[in-house]
This record gives sequence, structure tokens and C-alpha cells, in this order.
Amino acid sequence: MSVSTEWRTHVAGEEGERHELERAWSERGGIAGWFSVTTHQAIGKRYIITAFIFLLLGGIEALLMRLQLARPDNGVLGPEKYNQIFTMHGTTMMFLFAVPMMEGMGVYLVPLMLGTRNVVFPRLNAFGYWMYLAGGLLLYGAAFSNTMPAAGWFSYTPLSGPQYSAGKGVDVWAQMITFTEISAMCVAAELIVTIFRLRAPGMSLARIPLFCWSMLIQSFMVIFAMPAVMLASTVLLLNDRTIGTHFVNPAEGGDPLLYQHIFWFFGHPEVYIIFIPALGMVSSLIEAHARRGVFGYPAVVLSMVANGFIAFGLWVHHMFATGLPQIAEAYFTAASMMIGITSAVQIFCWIATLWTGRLRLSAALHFVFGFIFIFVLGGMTGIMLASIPLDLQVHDTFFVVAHFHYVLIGGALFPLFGAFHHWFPKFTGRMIDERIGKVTFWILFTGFNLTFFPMHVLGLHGMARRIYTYPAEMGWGPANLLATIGAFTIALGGIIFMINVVRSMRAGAPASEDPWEAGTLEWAASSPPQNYNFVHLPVVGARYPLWADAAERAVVTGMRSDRREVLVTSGMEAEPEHRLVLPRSTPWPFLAALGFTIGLVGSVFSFSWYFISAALGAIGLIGWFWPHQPVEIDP
Amino acid sequence: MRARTAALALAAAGGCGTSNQSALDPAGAQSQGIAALWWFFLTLLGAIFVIVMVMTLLPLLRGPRNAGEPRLTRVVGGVSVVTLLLLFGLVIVSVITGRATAGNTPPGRHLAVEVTGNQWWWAVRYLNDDPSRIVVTANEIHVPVGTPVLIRGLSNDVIHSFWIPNLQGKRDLIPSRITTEWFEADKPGRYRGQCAEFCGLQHAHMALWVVAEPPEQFEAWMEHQLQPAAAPPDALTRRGGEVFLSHACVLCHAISGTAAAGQVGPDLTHLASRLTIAAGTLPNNKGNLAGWITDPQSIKPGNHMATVPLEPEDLQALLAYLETLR
Amino acid sequence: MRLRFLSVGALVCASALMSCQREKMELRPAPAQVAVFGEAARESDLQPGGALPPVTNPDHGEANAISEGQRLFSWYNCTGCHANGGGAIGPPLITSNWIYGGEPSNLFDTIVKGRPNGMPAWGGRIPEYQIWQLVAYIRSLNGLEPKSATPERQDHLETNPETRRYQPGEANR
Amino acid sequence: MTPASALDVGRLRPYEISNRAPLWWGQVILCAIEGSMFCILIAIYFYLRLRVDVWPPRGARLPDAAIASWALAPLILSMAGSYMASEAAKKDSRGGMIFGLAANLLLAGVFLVLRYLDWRGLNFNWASDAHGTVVWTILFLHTFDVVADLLMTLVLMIIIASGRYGPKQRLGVHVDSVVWYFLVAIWLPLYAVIVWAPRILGGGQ
Repeated sequence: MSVSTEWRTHVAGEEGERHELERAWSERGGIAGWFSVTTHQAIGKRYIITAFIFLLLGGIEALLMRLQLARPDNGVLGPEKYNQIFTMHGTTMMFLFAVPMMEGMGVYLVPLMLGTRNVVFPRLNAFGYWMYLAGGLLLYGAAFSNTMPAAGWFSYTPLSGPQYSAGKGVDVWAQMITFTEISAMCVAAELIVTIFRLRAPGMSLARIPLFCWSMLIQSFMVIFAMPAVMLASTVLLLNDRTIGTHFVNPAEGGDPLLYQHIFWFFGHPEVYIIFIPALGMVSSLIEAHARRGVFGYPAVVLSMVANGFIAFGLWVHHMFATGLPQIAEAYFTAASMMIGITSAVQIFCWIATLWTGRLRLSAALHFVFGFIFIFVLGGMTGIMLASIPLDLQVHDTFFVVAHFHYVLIGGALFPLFGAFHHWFPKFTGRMIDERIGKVTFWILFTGFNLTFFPMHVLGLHGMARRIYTYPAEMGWGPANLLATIGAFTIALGGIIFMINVVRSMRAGAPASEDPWEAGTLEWAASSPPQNYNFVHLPVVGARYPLWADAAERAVVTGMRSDRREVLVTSGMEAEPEHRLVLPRSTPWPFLAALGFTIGLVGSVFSFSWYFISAALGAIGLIGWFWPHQPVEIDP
Repeated sequence: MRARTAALALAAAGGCGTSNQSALDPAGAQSQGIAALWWFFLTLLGAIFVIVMVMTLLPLLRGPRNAGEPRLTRVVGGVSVVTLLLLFGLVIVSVITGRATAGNTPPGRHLAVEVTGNQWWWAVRYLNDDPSRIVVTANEIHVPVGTPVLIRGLSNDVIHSFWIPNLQGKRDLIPSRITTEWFEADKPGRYRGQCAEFCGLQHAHMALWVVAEPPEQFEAWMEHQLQPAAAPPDALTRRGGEVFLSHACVLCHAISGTAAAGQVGPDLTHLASRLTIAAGTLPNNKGNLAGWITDPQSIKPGNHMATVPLEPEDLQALLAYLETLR
Repeated sequence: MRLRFLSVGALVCASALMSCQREKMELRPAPAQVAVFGEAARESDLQPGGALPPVTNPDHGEANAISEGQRLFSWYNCTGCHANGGGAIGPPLITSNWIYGGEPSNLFDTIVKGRPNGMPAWGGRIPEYQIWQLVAYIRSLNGLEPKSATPERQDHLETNPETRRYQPGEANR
Repeated sequence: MTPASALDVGRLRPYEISNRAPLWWGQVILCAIEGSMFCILIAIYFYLRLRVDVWPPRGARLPDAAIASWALAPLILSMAGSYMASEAAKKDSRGGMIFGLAANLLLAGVFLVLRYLDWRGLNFNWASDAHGTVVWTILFLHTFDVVADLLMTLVLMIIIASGRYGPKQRLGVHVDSVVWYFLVAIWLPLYAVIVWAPRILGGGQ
């Protein structure tokens, strides 16, 4: 009997409360019920599954590109298809996979880790998911009807402007950003408030799990970065294209570089928005599989916070080749290298943890080691890119392609795969096959390095990025062939992973509540968790409550279990303040999202649809906020 | 394709040096400085990477260490401070190299060349205070060895990026702006460059060659480029000239000394003296030229050269004429 | 069950969308369209009885063709006489009052054969597919092409008189 | 069996109408999102300003300083209505809430009329030039937000007036006031930028 079970069994009358909770938190069945779900586990799973499907789509696009580049003067894809596909690949991976996947993990895990029952704004949570799904369907719906953007994932003007990108592809791209950013901002707002206000009593700031810290920092970054990309894509680019504004038209006083500044003011933090949650996952994984708390918790938290701040001061290093004043260049070089410090401190803390911990060489820990290898290497090339003279040589070449795949795949995808193996028992109630998991790791690790390491060399030898073909005499053929073989190796790893997931979901060993004997609260809930997570909300007296003495544990009593109630605690010390009744499941978030979607899809064609969007959305919001009977809230 | 490879290899071998379009094979002071910086960064960061990896993997080989937290704190803190100092050093080295290799104008006497990016070719003008001594060419820049060359970058449509890795880092060519950079070739040779900023369909086929020559040879080239096109010597080439002027060619291309003054496509006055056609896409020979004129869209799909049907005799005459444009 | 329902639905949607080819992009013109007309050839070919048979523009509603036409409009120096559609030496092309008709076939004919008082005949010079692109672009200036295929502005000075109710350079109040 | 240590929260209130309510926090975060958007817009304004010598282009008529300045009066006063409504919400005074919200709506309406007059006087639009583009964008986005919030306020007032309201709706009134303070506060720098910046930093006039 694991210790965590005791947490839930020492209150009298528990069976009755459990029945009440089950009734209060149950979701309606049927199609209508499916559109009304607002529990964080369901929404989180939807995010994760949807984002995974987009990962597969983006992966297929990557394979197509690698096929085309496998040998010189290849004819698998023509220039227009190749340009469309690399645009779709970048866009899908950044906006439809990486960010939503991290949001999904946050939505699923944060309430569990904090010891509460749901996120604080469950309807907003559902609304955010539907907007994200609508954005993804818009992009791929347009793509399947032959309207694909082809201006790259950052759509530089004037190439993406009205004169050089005919058709609606770029408009669809720009409006898809709006959808996914609305979704990201919804999640950010609800996670910030959840982390500040719904923590279990006693979970002071210094006891917040590192993954929750990372989601908190990421959410703040979303709040300050995402408005920039909405301005860049929806206002600068889309309005220039659909109503003829002049933001980027130099003949009327605009400037194409303005778009770059605004885009990268978002675009650089975006990278950290993707990998800061991954850093949090790495911390969680190391804690559980090294069986000790992360060494230097305050240093790790402060490094992540510093990362978040510095990330907003680096955007110009994407624009060194545009020719800026030298003093600005020196500043941005220094700032870009400083991000190396904050990342290094975290790496050092993890290494110290690994040194002093009792390692369990699980599949998840394999991915952590893979992460450190790849991410540190990507960090080294990042330092090279911060140096302006080196950047001017390797900018926009395959060296950069290699670099950002090292930091993004290494920094986000490897931790994510580790996280899947680690939290799989919590998500599904069954253990994932560890042996196959390790095989998956080795195949992915080998395939990854095979694909992307040669690209460093290619870039230094002059292979510019985004070229659909290259002449044989450039001598780039062998390295490209190697990269293509590597890409298919990665695909093989992905297939094995999916087989493992399906097999383990069907026939894996049933998981206990805390199979890894980890210390954070998500492992105190059953596997998979009930909709209400905990029968009695825990009271926390330590950073790793499940590792603390049983004597220190306590639970919250006096909550109503016949309605969806959570406990609001103070922001700093997490002292109980008041109770909060969360709304029941409702289809209104879906309907509101549908209203906005109709209007926003129309706005790709005509500005006036914004007003229709607002009107339809307003109807949805009024329905959402209309008072339910009874309006009074009993104590 | 094989013929093309062989031809380019020949072209390269015929020159004084070969180019593999590499930042690690510097042929000028600027690229040399950058390459040195690269090797310095690579050595230092590579060593750090190896140390970090060894430290990471060590716990797998031996059991858990029971280091006290204070000691661990001292070690981690110390290593972090060392990292900070190292990065600070790298910033300084990098800024010093940046000052030495970049800068907007070269010191002293220099050759000024205006490069204008177009979808998907490079217009080149050698600037001169005397308008009659301005040389106009395309997709090929000849420079004298040992003289600084100032590149004045413009763009006619979207953002392009001028990049000759063997000589210097890249500089974007931005519509409505003038960007500059300069380099100095130390070794005679032919250096390939390529557009480095995604610029649309044929971004892949937007290359150019820099031919660095001894000064005398460069002067001779310059004088030759200043001449208008030679008059067609025989009946066939005369007919070719008429074909050129009576078809769509003349709408876009200029040949100085004739009525052709189109400004939309590359200047063809000395077409036959260039190494390549279609912005570095094909070696310049009669067969390739014939293929390019007949069906440009299958060679470089999406480019803006019109597909103009020509009678076979007209085509032969036109090719013969273009071959005279030395 | 639900999974099957969803995946079947997704497949149906995807295939429905795939059959809808919104935007055409043919980088290589069809061989039939690269012909160059002499004036006479055009006369005998399409105008047996003097009246023009209805000809539809193969590039009607094609965003990429309109964009290409826009490029050609300035490259072939149509702007020299017609400015950016407002007209100067030549008549304005943003008009409802076409001298020689505004149907695609009329415009095609005008470009191929030229017109008195200065409009040159382009038929012998430029291939048919480019003429159709020009026709599509000229018609887009008048809103005769679908809005979704017409760019709202170009990267040059604003030409739409509706957008600015003052003359640039006029003294401020 | 009672737990060794249980934290009984049964006596805590099941709702909260103050700045400690999570909804209030959420609303502040949405305001932060809007605020960073407007800050970047101001940055865009000055970026475009610095690209040219004369701003706005000669001939373009600036928003009328007198109307725009007078319009500030009802706008700032309307915050008092908001404040009254939010205080009344805390005390559960139905009349106070209705009065406050109505005052808010009325004064904001006056402000919108003045803005309409000012806006109508512009002799350029979003497609005239870069100045027109950025001024129209600022005006449009702010007006859009104002109108959206006023509609929300109107709906709230109808709900309160109907009497079918509870603590959630009272919290709504309280939180609505935050949005309104924000929209008023953010207008002050935007007003300074589009009305006064060109007059002070215009150049070449």
C-alpha cells in the first residue's frame, strides 16, 4: 500500500462524499455533452491529442521536404509545392503543435499538481480549445482546397504582402495565428490565476512544483508576446492585404522592417514559450527518477524567470543581416549570450541533482539525458549565432535550421516524449512499456542527430535555407541524403512510440496512484484521476508533499461536494480565503467559439466580417454569462 | 545534368581557384576574420560541451554521490561564474571581430558596386562619377584583388540577401532602403554566392558569381564591358538581331548599341562573356541558352521570363546573335 | 465508435475540400497558350463575320494570373500611357466607359490588334497567356474580377481616389 | 475516524466580491493583454513617425484638439459611475448598481458622440498613407473595445434591473468597472499620441 492512498482515507463519510462529487462533476453524454465538457482533464487531453495529430501532419510535411532534398536537382516537389510545404511545416509545428501541446500539458497537470479540482475558468478553457481547433481546421481546410500560404512561417513582408503573395493563402495564415493566439491567451490567463489562487492550502510560493512555475512564467510571456504577433499578422499583414492599409508599404510611409520588428518581438519569446514548460517537465522527470528534489530550486526558478525577461530583449538577433547600428548590435549580442547563463545554471542544477540522486534508468530518464545532450549542443550553436560576424555567415542557412531544431526538438520534443512516458500511467491508468520506450528513445536520438547534425556542416558550406533544390556540383548531396535517412529514422521512432501507446493503453499493467514514487500532488490522485481529482483537497506542508512524513499531511474538510467547488487561497502563502463555485458544463463556450470562427473565417475575405464575428461572438458570450437559476449561492 | 556539372567544373578549373561556396574557405580578410572566430568558438564551446556531457553521464557509471548541499552549491555557483566570465569574453571577442570585419564603408579608395535584387536575378552596376563609365551587368561581379569593394544593396521587389560566403557575411537587400557592406578579395578566383533570404518561388536559383582578378585583368574586363555590343558580323547574326528586336525579348532586355533598352530583365550587352545564365542556374553555352529561351518555365519554374515561341530558323539566328555578345 | 465517426467525418471533409481547387498556379503555360498572334492571324481566326464570338478568359478569377498581369502591366510599360489605371496619355482603364468594349474578348482584341491614336498592337510580340493575364488584371482594376482574387493595394503610391480626400502637399488647416 | 489534521473551510464564504475574486484577477490579465497591444501600437506609431520628416503628410487634417480634449471630460467622469456601481455591487444595492451603470453608459455615450464628430472630421482614411493607417487603427481598436465593453455593461444593467441576479452578477458589475477604468486610462496616452504628438513633434509644418 503506497503512502499516498492514506491521504484519502482518513476522513469519515468518504463514500457519500465521493458519490456526491461524482454526480456533481459528471459530464453529460452524447454529442451535445461532448461539446459541453469543461473539466480540465478532458480539455487537456483534447489539446494533447489534437496537437499530436498536428505533429504528425507537420512530420509528414518534413518527410516530403527531406525527400525532395535527398539528392541534387530532385523533382519530387516543385518550387511552389516545396514553398507551401515548408511554410505549412513551420506554421504547424510552431503554432498548432508546440504551443498548444505545452498548453495542453499545463491544463491537464497544473490543477492536479496544485491540489485543486479544475482550472479557475473552466469555460474559458473550453473556449480556448475550440478556438485552437478552429484555427487548425481553417489552415488545413484551406490547404486541402489548394489555398496554401507559401511565404514561410514568419511571412516577411513584402513577399507576403498584397503584391507578391497572390491569393488567400497568406490571409488564411494570418487569421489562423489569431485563432491560436486567442487560445494561448485564454490558457495563459486561466493558468496564471489558477497558479496564484487555487493552490492547496500551505503551498506557498517556495513549494510550487517546478512544472507549475514554468507554466506560470510561460503564461506571463504569452501575455506580453502574443499581442505582438496578433498585431503583426492580423493588423499589419492582413489589413494591408485586405483593406489596403500602409503599415509595410514604403511608398506611403510604411516599412517592411516594421513587420520584422513586431514579429520577432513575439517570435523570440515564442521559442521560450515553447521550451520553458519543457524545462519544467525536465525538472519533474529528474525529481521523480533521481528520487530527490531538484538541487537549487530557487536558482532554477529564478533562472526561468530571468529567461522570461531576457527573452524580450533579443528579438533583433533575428535581424542582424538587415544592417543595424553597431551599438545596437553589441547590445543584442551581449543580451543573446546572457540567455546562455540562465540556461546553464539550470543545466548545472540538474547535473548536480543527477549526481546526488538515486537514478532509476527509466525511459523518461533516457529522454532527459537525450534532452541535455541535444539542448546543450543547440545552446552552443545559439551562442555562435549571437555573435554578429558568425551570424552574418550562417544566418538563413542550414546551420540555423540545425540550431533551432536542436533547441526546439531537443529542448521541447525530447522532454515531451519523456513526459509522455512519465505521466502515461496518470493519463491512462496503465503503465507504458518501458522496454519499447527505451527503444523509441534510441531510435529517435539516433535519427535526430543523423538528420540535423549534418545540417551544421551544410550551412557552413553555403547551403541557404528554404531552397527547393540545389545543383550537384555544390557537393551537398551526401549530407542531405544522410539527413533524409535520419528523418525517416525519426519517423520510425514515432511509429514505434504510437504502437507502444496503443498497446499499453489496451494491455499495459494497471498503474497504481504513484508508480514512480514521485513527490508531487498529481500522484496523490487516482490513475487516471477522477473529474474532481481529489475527494478531499490536500493541505500541503512541504515542497514534495508525497515524500513528507505522513504526520504532516492534512486534508481540507467542509467543502460542499454536491456542486463544483474549489478553494481559493491567497497568492503568496496559500492561506484559505474563500470558496468558489465553478460553473457546470455548458455548450456556450463552443457556441461562442463557433460564432467568432464564422466571422473570423469570413474576415479572410472581407473586413466587414469582423463585425459579424463580433455580433455572433457577443451572442455566444451573453448566453455564456446569462444568470442560471438559482442565482443565489448558498453557503 | 551531367553535362552541366562537367561544364561548371571546367569553368571552375579554368579559373584561378575553385569555389565551394563555403564560409570555411575564406578568400578575403573579412571572411578570414570570421572563419578564425568560428574556429575559436568551435574549439572553446566544443570543449565545454564535452566537459558538460562527461559530467552528465558520470552519474550513470558510478553510484550516487553524497556531496553535502553547501559544497554542491559552491561548485554549481563557481561553475556558473566561470560560464558568465567565458560568455563575457566571447562577447568581447565577437564585438572586436565584428568591428574589424564589418563597418559600413571601407577605408580609403574602393570600388563601389550597386547590387539590386530582383525576383530572381541580380542587377549589377559599377558606380562611377562619370556616367559614361558606369558598367551594367547581371549575376556576375568582377572585382580586382586587393581593392576593397563596397556593395550598395537595393531591391526592386521583395527582400533578398546578398551573400558570398568565401568573402563576407550576408547583407539583406530591402526595398526602400540602401544597405551596404564591403569586402576585399585576397586571392584571385571565382566565388559563388546565393540569395540567402527567402524571396519566393525561385529563391533556390538566385545565385551569382564573384570573379576576383588581378587588377590589370579587371581593368581590361571593365574597359571591355564599357563597349557597346559589337555589330552583328554576318547575315545570320543580323537576322538574329532583328528577331531579338521584333519579339518580346526587347521589351525586357537591354543591349547597348541597339534599340533594345528594356530595364526589366538582365542587361545582355555582354551576355556571351558571362559564366552562367538564368542567375547561376545553367552554365553559359549555346545548348543551354537554346533550352532557356525555348522553355524557361521548365528550367526555372515560376521565373518571369516569357515563353516566346520562335520558328526554328529564328531561334538559330537569335542564338548565333547572342553568341556574338562577347 | 465516436472515434470512427470522427475519422470518417474528417475524411469526408478532407476529400470534399480537395476537390475544390480554389487557387490555380500553373508555372508552365499550356502549349496552346504560348502562341503569338500576328494581327492578320487573329482577324481570320476569331472574327469570321466581324462579330467576336464570346471568349472566356481562362484566367478569370485566378489570383496568380492577376498578380502576374499586374507585373506585366508595368513591365510592358502600359503604365507609360495608362498610368496605374487612371489614364494619362492613354484613356483611363478604371472606367465603365470602354471605348472598345470591356468584355474579356474586347480587351484581348484591343491588346492584340492595337487601336488608332496610339495603342500599339501587341499581338506579334507577347504570347497569348500573358495577354489573358493582362486582361484579368485590367478587369480587376474595375472590380470585374472576384474580390478574393484581387489585391487590395500595391507596394506603390496610393492610387484609389476614394481613400484620401485631400491633395498631398496641400497646406494643413 | 477524524483525520489527525483537517482544515475545515466550511465557514468560508462561497463567493467573494472584491479584488480578491479570481475573476477580478483574470480580468486584470485580459487588460494586461490589451494594454501590451496598445503599447506596441504606440511603438508602431513612433516608428512610422521617425521614418519621415513631415508628420502627418501635408494636407492631412489632424483630429480636432478641442473636441478630443473636451471628450475627455465625460469619459473621465464616467469612471465615477463605474465606481459607484462597483461599490453598490459590494453592498448589494440594486438601485446603486443601476444608477452607476446608467451614469457610466450615459457619459460614455456622450464621449462616443464627441468621438464620432472628431472622427468624421478627418480627411483621410486607413488607406491614405502610413499616418492614416496608424491613426485609424488606434481609433478603431479603442472604439471597438469601448463599444464592446459598453454592450457588456448594458447587458449587465438589464440583468440587474430584471432582478434576477446573484453574487456572480454582482461580481460581474465589480469586474466590469475594472475594464472601464482600463479603457479610460489607456485612452489618455493614445489621445496624447494621436492628438498632441504630431502637433509637438510634427516637423515641417
